Amino acid sequence: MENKLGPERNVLLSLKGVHKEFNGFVAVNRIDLDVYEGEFLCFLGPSGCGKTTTLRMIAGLETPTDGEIYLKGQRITHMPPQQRNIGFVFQNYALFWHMTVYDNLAFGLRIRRLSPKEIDRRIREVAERFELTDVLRKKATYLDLSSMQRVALARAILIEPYLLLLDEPLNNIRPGLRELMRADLKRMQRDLGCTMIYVTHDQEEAMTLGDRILVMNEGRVEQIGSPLEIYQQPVNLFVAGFIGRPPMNLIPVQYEVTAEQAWVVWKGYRWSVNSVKEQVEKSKPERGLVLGIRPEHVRLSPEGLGIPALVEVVQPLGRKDILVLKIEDTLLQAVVYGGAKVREGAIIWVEVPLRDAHLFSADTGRAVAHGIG
Amino acid sequence: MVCFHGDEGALMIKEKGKFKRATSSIGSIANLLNRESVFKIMLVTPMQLLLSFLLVPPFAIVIYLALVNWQPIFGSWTEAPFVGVSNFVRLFSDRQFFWALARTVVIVAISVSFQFILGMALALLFNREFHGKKVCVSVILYPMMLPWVVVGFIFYLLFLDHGPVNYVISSVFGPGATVSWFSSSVTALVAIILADIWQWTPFMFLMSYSALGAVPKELREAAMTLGANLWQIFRYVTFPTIKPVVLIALIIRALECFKIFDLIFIMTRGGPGVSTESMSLYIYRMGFRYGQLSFAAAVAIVVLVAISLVARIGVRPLLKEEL
Amino acid sequence: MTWRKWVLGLVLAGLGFLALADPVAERALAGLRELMNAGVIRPGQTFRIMIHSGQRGQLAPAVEELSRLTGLKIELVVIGYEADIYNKAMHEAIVRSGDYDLFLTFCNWIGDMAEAGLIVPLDSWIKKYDPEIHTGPNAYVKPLDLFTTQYGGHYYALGMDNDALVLFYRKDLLEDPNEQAVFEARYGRPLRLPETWEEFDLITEFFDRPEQGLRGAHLYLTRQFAYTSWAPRFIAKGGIYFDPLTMDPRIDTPEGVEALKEVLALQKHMFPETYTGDWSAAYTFFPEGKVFWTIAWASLGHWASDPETSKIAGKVGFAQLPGEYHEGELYRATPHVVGWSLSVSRYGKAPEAAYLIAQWLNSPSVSAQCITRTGTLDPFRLNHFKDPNLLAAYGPALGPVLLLNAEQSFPDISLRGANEYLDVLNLNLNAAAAGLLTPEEALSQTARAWQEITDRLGRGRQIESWQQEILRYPRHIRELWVKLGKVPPELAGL
Amino acid sequence: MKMLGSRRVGASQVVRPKSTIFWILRWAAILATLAFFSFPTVWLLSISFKPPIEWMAFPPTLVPRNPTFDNYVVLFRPELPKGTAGAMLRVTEPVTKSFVNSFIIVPVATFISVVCGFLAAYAVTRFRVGGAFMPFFVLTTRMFPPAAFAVPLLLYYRWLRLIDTPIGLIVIYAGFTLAFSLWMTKGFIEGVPRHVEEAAILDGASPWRVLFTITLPLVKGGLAATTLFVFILNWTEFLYALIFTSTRSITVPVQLSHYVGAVGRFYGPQAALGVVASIPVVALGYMIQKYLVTGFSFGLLKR
Repeated sequence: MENKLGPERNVLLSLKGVHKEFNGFVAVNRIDLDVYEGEFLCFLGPSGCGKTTTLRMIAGLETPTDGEIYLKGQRITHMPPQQRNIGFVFQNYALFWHMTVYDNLAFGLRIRRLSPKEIDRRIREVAERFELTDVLRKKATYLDLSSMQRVALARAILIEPYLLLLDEPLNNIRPGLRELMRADLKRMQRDLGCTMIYVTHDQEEAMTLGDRILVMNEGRVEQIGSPLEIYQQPVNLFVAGFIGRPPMNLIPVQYEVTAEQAWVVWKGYRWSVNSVKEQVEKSKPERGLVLGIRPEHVRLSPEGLGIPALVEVVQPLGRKDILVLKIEDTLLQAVVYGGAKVREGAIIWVEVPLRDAHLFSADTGRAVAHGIG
Repeated sequence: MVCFHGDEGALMIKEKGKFKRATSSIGSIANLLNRESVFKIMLVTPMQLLLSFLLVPPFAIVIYLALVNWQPIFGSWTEAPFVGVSNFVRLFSDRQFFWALARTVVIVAISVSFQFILGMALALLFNREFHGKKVCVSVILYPMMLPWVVVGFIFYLLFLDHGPVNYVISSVFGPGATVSWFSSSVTALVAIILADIWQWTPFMFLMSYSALGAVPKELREAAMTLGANLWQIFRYVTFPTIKPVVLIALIIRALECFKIFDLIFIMTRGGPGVSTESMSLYIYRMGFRYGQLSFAAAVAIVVLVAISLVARIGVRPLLKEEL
Repeated sequence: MTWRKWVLGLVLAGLGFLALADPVAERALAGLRELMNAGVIRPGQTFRIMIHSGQRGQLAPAVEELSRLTGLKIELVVIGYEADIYNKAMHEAIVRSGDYDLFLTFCNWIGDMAEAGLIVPLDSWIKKYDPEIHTGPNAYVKPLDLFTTQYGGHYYALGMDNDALVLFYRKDLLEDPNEQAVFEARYGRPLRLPETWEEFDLITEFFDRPEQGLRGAHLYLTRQFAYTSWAPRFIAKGGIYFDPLTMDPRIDTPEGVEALKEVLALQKHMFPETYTGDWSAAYTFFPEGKVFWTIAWASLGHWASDPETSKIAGKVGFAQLPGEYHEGELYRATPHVVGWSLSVSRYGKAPEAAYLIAQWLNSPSVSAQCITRTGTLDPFRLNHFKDPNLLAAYGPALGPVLLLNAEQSFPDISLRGANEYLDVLNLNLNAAAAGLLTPEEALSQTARAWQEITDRLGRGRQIESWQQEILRYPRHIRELWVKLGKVPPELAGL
Repeated sequence: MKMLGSRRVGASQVVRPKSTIFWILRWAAILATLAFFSFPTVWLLSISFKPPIEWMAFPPTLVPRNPTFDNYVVLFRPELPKGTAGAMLRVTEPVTKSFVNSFIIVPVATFISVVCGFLAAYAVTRFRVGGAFMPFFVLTTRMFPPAAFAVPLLLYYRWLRLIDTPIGLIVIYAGFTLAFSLWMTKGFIEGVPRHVEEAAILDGASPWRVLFTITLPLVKGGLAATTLFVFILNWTEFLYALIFTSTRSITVPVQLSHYVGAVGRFYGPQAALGVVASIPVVALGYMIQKYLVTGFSFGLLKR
């Protein structure tokens, strides 16, 4: 992967061919990755895709079966987690529940044999920032979840880690509070300027938080890039289908070449793909192509223009409606402004603007072209 | 808010309105049952009934017996002469009593601490997956499931002068190295304590192991990422987390071990002489073999008071934060 | 009278006729029949006998037979450890449940049981039904007739057992001419069965060959039975447990100390199991051929002579225990260790019927049959020693020796508090065997404890009991005591 | 910082000396433990298959020279032909009766004990009923030496006519193990975070409902361990069983003591009965095994 944030930033962590198997099951499949200082990287993927395992290998809680991990240029593949100085915030926070909040926060510092005075100073400072001052003397079990999360974060930050790893820390928190805490986290990361890797299966979270997003599936890295890149230029069908709500419409199409003209053909409709002919030709289009169009890019057109479609379902979301359209036997989703006043059972006409469409190889699933014409 | 944490951390239910609303349709009996004061009482009632039924009258009889002078050969127990504290006076001038007490304390101290250390070490050893773990656990737990009588005679046979232990010793170190285990107080106690450790380490193991299983591995991992080494993780994270369970296991073992009877009875009968006699054996000898039931009652009361004092002074502070 | 009782009476009469050969059993059955007719007991009524597990095999068939004969339901309640029988019996004295009708216990416990009010005197019934204890061809071996039945001048039990110890030795070795020649050359005297304990000790030393896996002897010095090795020497030396007039202990005398020193000196020729093991050690080592000789109960004879359980079957000899010479006369004293006897519970529903059941079991013919089966009861009546089946079970050689030993046997302490007196003695002797106490200390500590017990239980009554007990010792021992001035002649019953 | 491990990137097996040593040490420890805990057990099994002459034979043999099933057969058929251990023993009745008694008395007593103990433990932990004094008071019941308590209890039981009845023993067993039921379950209940219960109370559940549908499932592993332990204590108890039974309700340990015969202790049948007697406990342990270890690891911090 190339460095989209520019070569001027230092590589903090790099994974080289990191591979992990559990009794023959490949959890993480030869990952290469560079993480830059100060960035907020999100690991995004469905559950079981290996993102947590990767995180745990970085922290040293798992040992890779193969490959190497470097932190600040030092190989740490087999270094015990105690020596790595990497902070880790667990999904369930893993607070020491027999201890007070204060003792929880002081834990790492005491291990590092700081003077009690210094420990106290640092804790006060961090507690202030995290609004934990009032609960310092409480036992960890008696906290509410939001405080628990903050304690876990504060505890990890107090050891001044090179890198902070967060494993779905907002998973347990009810919606609403979740958005607030997400914003908190982002602000905090910016203030502290620390490097974070954040694991989530929630794409909205990843999109809002991450400077970059790493999309994982079945142990493999599918794509790394900024949220916008991932959204606009998904590298393959998986990323295309995974990112975006509602998901991208994926339509199998034929490729035809007639007299210098290249077309994709679907149910008698044809679109010219001359502008990307070169790319298309490279991808062995005779095995088929897939046309991808995000629902939000499907546009209503005046009656008689475009493709006629039957409105199966209308899901009103207020300002927007999600329409499920049926074109012959194919379902297509579209997002339209609520003002459109479409009724279920009606026939409407839609347009697929090629400029926002993506073409994928049906054979390999790889992206062939983004934005045609 | 209907509930909050009381000063001592107990869950308190302040208003009853909540319950009332939830159950008003069921009727007033359910309502009554659900009232906190009634609920609390009903929880402890079965235990109170059982214990009062079983213990109060016999305990009164024990106190009565300790204050009179009665042996079955003197006739009816209800007509025994009142002697005040003379049974207690006699007890405090009995060297054998104090020796038995001291010996029992030593047995408890050695045996239980070994059980604790071994059981804990084993629990830590087994607190990760490996092949054949289930079988190993079953093997370790088995001794606990045997009747004491059986454990007693296995170890008696093992430690006989011509038993397997001496056989192994003589084949490894030569015939001169064998030990006549039951011939002296110290070696006989070693055999007895070994038997007790063998039988009851499994209990400490089971308790620590179950408790360890309840500690989420993230706690240890969190400590790891914070820089704690293995010992620090155990000392500051794992052990404090399982401490309530382990402490209770320790107390239970100590109490049971204090009453150690069967093993000694079968292995040495307190011999040679009275040199391996535990408190229970002493009471048994006085009360059962010699029929001095009044004296035995006095001994039992003194022992009970002594242990209670130890428990109040020594154990309560330990448990303070758990209570 | 209902027809049922008639039929039952007829059956009992018929069976009684068959048993006529044994008038004791016949009288017992007749008595039961009478009680049934009188309505004191009824058919199907349950009677329970508390026994030790070692006797179930011996008694179960007899009890079944009696149930069949009488229509009563007679059950055996088995207790595993001997010591527990004392506890359970004494608990019955406390709770008076009436669950038991008869107790088969150690005969030296009857003092405690009688004093606790648990068992009833049998004098009138013995007079009425005559179990032939003292006289006749089927009488008890003397002095068993006295000390297995009496306490405090009354009959309290019917003895069921003879636990006079026997000396078991390796006949093949003792009669080996080579061994005899070597022995004579070394000690200047012939190798033969010992008359005195001194000879016994020499022979023990002679045959102690650890390098060949053979130890000289196995004598009990265990926590429970240590006194059985010390007491025969002590008594044969003329020792007596208590002063007959003051009840002061007389065990820490020169005889006592000397006897203990002799026993302890033998320890170097014995396995340590003598004091660390339990009583089954002798039953292991001797049949395995690991010790030259041992002193134990008659049942070891069975065990050692049976090829199934013994490696030395056919090589076992039986002998009297040695003694001591006093003025040219040999005095042998054999300890009668424990010994089981039947006593009648005061709290049973029908004590007289229970007594009759006991008498039936105790009768010459029935007891002979019981003893023929394997168990802890051994022959105690004169007729037993002539019973061909019984002698066949014991082997022809053991019977006569057992009889001789029984005739010289002396009882365990059987005062009230006997259990305590003996246990204190045992634990101190055991401690001496382990080297925890010197012989002098062991005996003087025992003496002190005995004084305390006597004072606690009432010295006056204990003196009285002890004087009665002296009369139950065999005649030759009483004569020895008088000769040595230990007992005034008028108290020795001579 | 020290770097461990091989330089070969891409090797599938990375050699780690430190881990190997740990691995060896761990397995050495496990094997030593197994040896220590299994040897007496193996010896017990070995004796149970030995004929009488080998019970105490020297040199001892681990594998019986003439293995026999007599010791097991004699448990169920005491009258055996001559030449067998059974013929020498002939002192017992079949073990079936005592097993039936134990199977009635022990589970009932264990159930009562654990239920009473659990309820009381809940009251003590959550409501502090009886203050800090009460659990200690209950614990004192366990401090009393049975040898001193048996006779007074006997006097009392005689008055109640409970001697030699299953109910009598059930009450004794339930009562004297109650302290353990209370204390053990108390430890486990304390491990349940209170907010779990709070949530249910806020949802309007009655206290009984909270107890049985929230707390109980969370501590079922602890209850399983407690039940097993109490069951074992009751199953193996000897002194009270001996004193409070005579014919009708003897239990297995009392039966065990009956294998003392005319010529000493019958170690073979005792060992065999020991093995047989442990089967119900092992079976119980097996049945509740999955609760035992993982049962109360409900993820104390998870919701």
